[in-house]
Amino acid sequence: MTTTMTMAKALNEGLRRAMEKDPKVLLMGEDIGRLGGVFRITDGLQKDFGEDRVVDTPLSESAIVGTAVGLAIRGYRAVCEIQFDGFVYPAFDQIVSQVAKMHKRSDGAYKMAMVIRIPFQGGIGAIEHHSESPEPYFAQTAGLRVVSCSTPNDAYWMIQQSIEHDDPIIFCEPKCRYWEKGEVDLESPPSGLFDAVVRREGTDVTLIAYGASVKTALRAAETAAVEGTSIEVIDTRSIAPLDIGLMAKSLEKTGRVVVVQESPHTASIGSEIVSELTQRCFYSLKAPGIRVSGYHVPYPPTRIEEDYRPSVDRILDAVDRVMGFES
Amino acid sequence: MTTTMTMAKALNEGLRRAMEKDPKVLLMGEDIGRLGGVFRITDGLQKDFGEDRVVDTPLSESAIVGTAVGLAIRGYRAVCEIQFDGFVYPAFDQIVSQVAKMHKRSDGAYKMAMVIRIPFQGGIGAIEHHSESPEPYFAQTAGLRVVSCSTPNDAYWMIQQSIEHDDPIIFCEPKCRYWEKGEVDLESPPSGLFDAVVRREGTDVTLIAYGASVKTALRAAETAAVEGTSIEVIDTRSIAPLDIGLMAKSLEKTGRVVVVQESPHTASIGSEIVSELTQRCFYSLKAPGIRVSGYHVPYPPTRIEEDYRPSVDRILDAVDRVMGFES
Amino acid sequence: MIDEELVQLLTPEGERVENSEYESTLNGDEIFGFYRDMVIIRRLCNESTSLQRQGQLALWAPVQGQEAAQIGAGRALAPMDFTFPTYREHGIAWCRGVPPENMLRLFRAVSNGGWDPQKYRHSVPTVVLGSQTLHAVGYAMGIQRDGAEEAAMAFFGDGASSQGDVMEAFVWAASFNAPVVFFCQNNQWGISTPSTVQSKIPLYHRAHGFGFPGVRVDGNDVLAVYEVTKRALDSARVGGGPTLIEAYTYRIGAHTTSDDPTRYRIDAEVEVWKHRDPVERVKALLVHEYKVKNADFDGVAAEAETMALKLREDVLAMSRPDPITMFDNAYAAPHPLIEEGRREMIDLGISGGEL
Amino acid sequence: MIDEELVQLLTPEGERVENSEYESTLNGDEIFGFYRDMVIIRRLCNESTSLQRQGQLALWAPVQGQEAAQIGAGRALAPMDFTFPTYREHGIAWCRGVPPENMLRLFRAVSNGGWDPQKYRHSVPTVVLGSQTLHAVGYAMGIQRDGAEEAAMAFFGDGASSQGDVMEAFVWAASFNAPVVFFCQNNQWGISTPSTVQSKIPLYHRAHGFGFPGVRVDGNDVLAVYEVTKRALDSARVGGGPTLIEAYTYRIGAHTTSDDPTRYRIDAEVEVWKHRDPVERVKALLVHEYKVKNADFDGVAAEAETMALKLREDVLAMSRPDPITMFDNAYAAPHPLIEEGRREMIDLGISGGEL
Ligand SMILES: Cc1ncc(C[n+]2csc(CCOP(=O)(O)OP(=O)(O)O)c2C)c(N)n1
Ligand SMILES: Cc1ncc(C[n+]2csc(CCOP(=O)(O)OP(=O)(O)O)c2C)c(N)n1
Ligand SMILES: [Mg+2]
Ligand SMILES: [Mg+2]
Repeated sequence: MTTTMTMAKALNEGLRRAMEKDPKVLLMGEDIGRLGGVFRITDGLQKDFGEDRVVDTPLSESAIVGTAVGLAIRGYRAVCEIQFDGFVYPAFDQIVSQVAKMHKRSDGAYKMAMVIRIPFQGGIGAIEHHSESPEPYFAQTAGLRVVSCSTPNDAYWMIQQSIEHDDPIIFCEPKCRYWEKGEVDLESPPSGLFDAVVRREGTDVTLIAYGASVKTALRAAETAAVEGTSIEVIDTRSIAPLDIGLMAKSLEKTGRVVVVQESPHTASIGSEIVSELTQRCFYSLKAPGIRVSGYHVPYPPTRIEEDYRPSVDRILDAVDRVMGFES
Repeated sequence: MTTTMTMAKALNEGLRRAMEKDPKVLLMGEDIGRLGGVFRITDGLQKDFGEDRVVDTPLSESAIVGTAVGLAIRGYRAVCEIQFDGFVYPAFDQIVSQVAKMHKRSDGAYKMAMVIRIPFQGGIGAIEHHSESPEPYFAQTAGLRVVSCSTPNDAYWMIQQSIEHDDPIIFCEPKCRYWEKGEVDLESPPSGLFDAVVRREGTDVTLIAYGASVKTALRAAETAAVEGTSIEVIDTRSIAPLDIGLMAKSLEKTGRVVVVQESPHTASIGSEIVSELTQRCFYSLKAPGIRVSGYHVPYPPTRIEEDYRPSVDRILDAVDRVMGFES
Repeated sequence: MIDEELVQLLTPEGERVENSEYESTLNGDEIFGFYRDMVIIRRLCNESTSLQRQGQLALWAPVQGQEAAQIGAGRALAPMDFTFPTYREHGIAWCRGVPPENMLRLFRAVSNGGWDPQKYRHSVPTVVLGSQTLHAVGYAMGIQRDGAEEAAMAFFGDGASSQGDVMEAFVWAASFNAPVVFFCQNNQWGISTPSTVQSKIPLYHRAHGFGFPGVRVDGNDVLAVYEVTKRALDSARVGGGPTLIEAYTYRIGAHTTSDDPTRYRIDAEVEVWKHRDPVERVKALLVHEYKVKNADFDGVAAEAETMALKLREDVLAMSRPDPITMFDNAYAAPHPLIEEGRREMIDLGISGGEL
Repeated sequence: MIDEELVQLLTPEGERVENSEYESTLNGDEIFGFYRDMVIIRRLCNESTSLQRQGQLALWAPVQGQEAAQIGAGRALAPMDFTFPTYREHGIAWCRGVPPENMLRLFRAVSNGGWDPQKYRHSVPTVVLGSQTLHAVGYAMGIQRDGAEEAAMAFFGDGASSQGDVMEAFVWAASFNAPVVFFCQNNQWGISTPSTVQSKIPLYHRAHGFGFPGVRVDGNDVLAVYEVTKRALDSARVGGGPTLIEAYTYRIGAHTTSDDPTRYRIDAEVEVWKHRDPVERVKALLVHEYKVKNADFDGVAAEAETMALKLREDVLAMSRPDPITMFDNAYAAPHPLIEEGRREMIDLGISGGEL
């Protein structure tokens, strides 16, 4: 059975289903109760599951995550909403030194089952701190896993898979796609939580993206197709760990790779993908991998954000560069 | 005039000289006054410069950095000591959202001149949180600069250059080298703060490292030389920005690159260097770049840390792999 | 509104209240000046809301209901004091002399700041809740080192009071006896979260646990806010250390133009607070005690109207920045990735700028 | 040691003190049991210090001087309560039943934890100051949801009290009326930093500003600590909400074996506190009031000696872990980078382990 809904609604339904299935699942965050969250992802859930399971918290991110640790020790599975990407940093210490390391520290006695939901990336014309891409920080951190959905169907399934998973998961939601609609299959998940998928097949260039950039990548592929370049678009879905195997397979076919991301390129997911793929597919490479990234500046005022974020034009320029490399 | 001293002493002397030169320089941190810091880097400075310039603070890292921001606005240059790498995360929000972005946010009116000193990397047999490598997080962050010293001479000069610099600098000190001695030239700095240097010349492999790993890399190069492989060792010194030009020059000569770092490899400095070099030197590459890194686990109990940290053996294994790649 | 703890010098009806600790030192002209400030700020705020509704601003954070808190505090400042705002301190910015159009640059999304913080001694807008309180303490530590008779003042909300940074700022201010005043506008809401979620007891009590004075003032009473703030600043400037002021007030409007408060609070509550309007209260005093004429009030309204029109014009004239400006002020010193980015942008033809 | 605020049931000389609010409910056997606990903990602590000096431990954090605070608190706990320690709560761990050799695994650097926290209901050692206070609050929120009559208890030091996390834990505990007791051992030093740098007023006052009770107890008086803690826990378990207990005590030894306290504090201060020794105090009571014989004391000493020897043996027997164990428990579920690391380690011949 499939049905059409927005990504926001798909997340809402996914959360609802996870809460129905497991009474230990609870949601915590700022304004997630009566208001339903600033993006309405938790709309109606407090009404149906009560204030004990959909908890409007005091305004302290470190405590949202820190108490989730305690709840995990007690056997609960907290889904923490961080209101915007730029507000996750007060919780950074709890995430990096506690959430990521408590399973190890307890020699396996604790499971840090929790999901930290972060609406991330830009594209909504907001003010500062509302458009950031913190995923490289979490990907670098051993003990964490990081995933991102790019379609309503993935949103619906990946949030449930993440909640069921026993490791802590940073769940990155491309906020500028919240209101876009797509088909959701209510019966079975499209794939495993940590699997990348090919969103469009192609033969000339492997174009890798996640989150909001997937759609931009697909648009670029369409344009390129008109110009005669066949682009294979891969959605990493999981950011850490990376499903490098699938990417390598594609690259062995195309020989060229471009990675798209909104974060600056230094020590980024793109750097990781390019390094790994270079190592694995050295002899298949017709050109060096290129990253199309946000620039190395604080996220700019959003009147000019579309020139900061990787655009179709910038992606195509990179495609041209890998295609024309030999010459 | 040169003289021999430990890195700890060189830092102490560098701080002293910076404080003598500029009355706006002040030191802040936990236990840095009477105790002289847990590593004695600030030994004697409070006695000579007073409690207003060498400030023993309450135990709150976010406040150490947050107040440094206010002091910077008032024209002071705070040198913040974070007691150990693993304790910088409570200050992460202030560093990433305030320190890194205030110059921009103020349209240039504020200079965020400050140095955040972090004893980093492992090798001292400590307990958890005392051996980490947080530099990838800061390198990823636009608005920051990250440097690391590997010799007493660099320590002496780089700390002074950092304090004089107008951008905020994360100053990573390889704590396991604090007690090693070296020549310090008290008259002129060895090079610019953001310049990489070739520590040993070679022709077969470019081996890139920073901080504590530089010495390990040099040892590996010595061993390799005996076996007939000529390794060029580069000390990045600056971690962000990277002096990629110098590295590329070396790679064009050797055709092979190995990067050594203690952090896990995902979205790391090594990933960045390999990606950048692959792009710039594609046709010179005889083998893909390899990273020798800490493993993707929370820093282990230190009885086994030497098997976590890149060792001479692991570096040589990587060297063998890039040397033997063609076959 | 009988609250033993609350410092109040005017009833909601604009009648004088005896207070054993504070008395008003203001004359009629000064009070009229405050009235004018409040009217202008309210008018500019309303204009900004319309600008946002018309798609000219990305967002707006209304200050309605909090004018007395901000003007009372803002006017108590001395020129050399330095203020550290959140995103809603339009009244403070006004008192510091920040041109209204500068205040709107953030909300038009053409700048992450908007004014020269050093020139107006009013720091950049701070969106990450509570961060600025530590900046204020650090600045105050600088004042101490300079031996200056100045004070820093940090603004934050009831919601932000739950952030670790704010409480670390309390620890540090107390520890160093720093010349800083913490001014918490308890407007009773942090988006949809009632202030009772942050604290079950009045927030000003928090200061006592850190060893410095806390005062709750009627935040809709500009006379009281002024006196309480002035005393706290005076004390800070001469080595008296920090004070926490809780200005008990109410956010009449939405959290921001993106918010829909009907989802979480009842109209009746808003109505109650509309009857405690800070502007009407001081107007009543001016009418009864100082016999201010309608013509004078009209004059202020007209002035506010003109300023609102000018603000609208200024905002409409704020054009999209050249994208290449995103590289400006990312770093103070040259940086290779900045050069690289600029070059790429020019090569791509996105900016006509020059290297 | 006359301090109006301090709850005390025994003078430093071991004489009973009348207290209007608290009285001791313990009988002689129980008090002798506490004495035994304290003697054993002190002996094990000294053994650990020697083990460190002999190079057998990477580090040791002595508890000397704080035995009464920890045993009084630890013995007030019910079996189903759950405790959240720092790195110095050896006395609490002892009361929770953690085997002494487990406590030393962290310090021998063979584990980042050392015991099964679920089994002993005593969480992992926490080194990042203050983090565990939030874990305790979260755990307590879980207790509430389970409708259980249990409590969580968080330990932290005077130094850690300045961390934002601790104060956020106060906010949350108050907001949710969580069944948690915050137990602050004010041993007057945070490494070299005197507690007066963290707060100029007694730390227990801090709770009042957050809206819950704070109590200062003589941390060297095991009877008082027990009663104060017991009441706080009892109250928490039945919906009475959080309490902050400040156990006023003293760190007789160095911060850790890496520390040199002669650099920052004077011997005279230490001497004063040696005269307030918590073990001697309760021993005096046992001698005078309960006529406990020397032979019984000697029995405890002998028992402690045996345990110290056993501890030494156990520690020496803790061998270096196989390096491949670093990959265990990094993740609960399979992870490609873990597999990759294991494989590399085996290929390199570093570990004889198997995939
Ligand atoms: C660290 C952080 N978390 C979350 C947010 C999102 N946010 C913006 S304003 C706000 C409510 C703040 O309430 P309060 O402090 O009372 O100030 P007010 O808006 O009422 O003036 C929230 C949660 C933020 N800006 N920063
Ligand atoms: C966040 C953090 N910052 C710094 C440290 C380093 N450090 C370890 S113990 C300590 C002093 C703690 O003092 P206190 O809380 O009083 O506990 P005590 O050691 O006296 O038991 C410091 C600064 C740390 N562990 N965590
Ligand atoms: Mg508010
Ligand atoms: Mg202490």
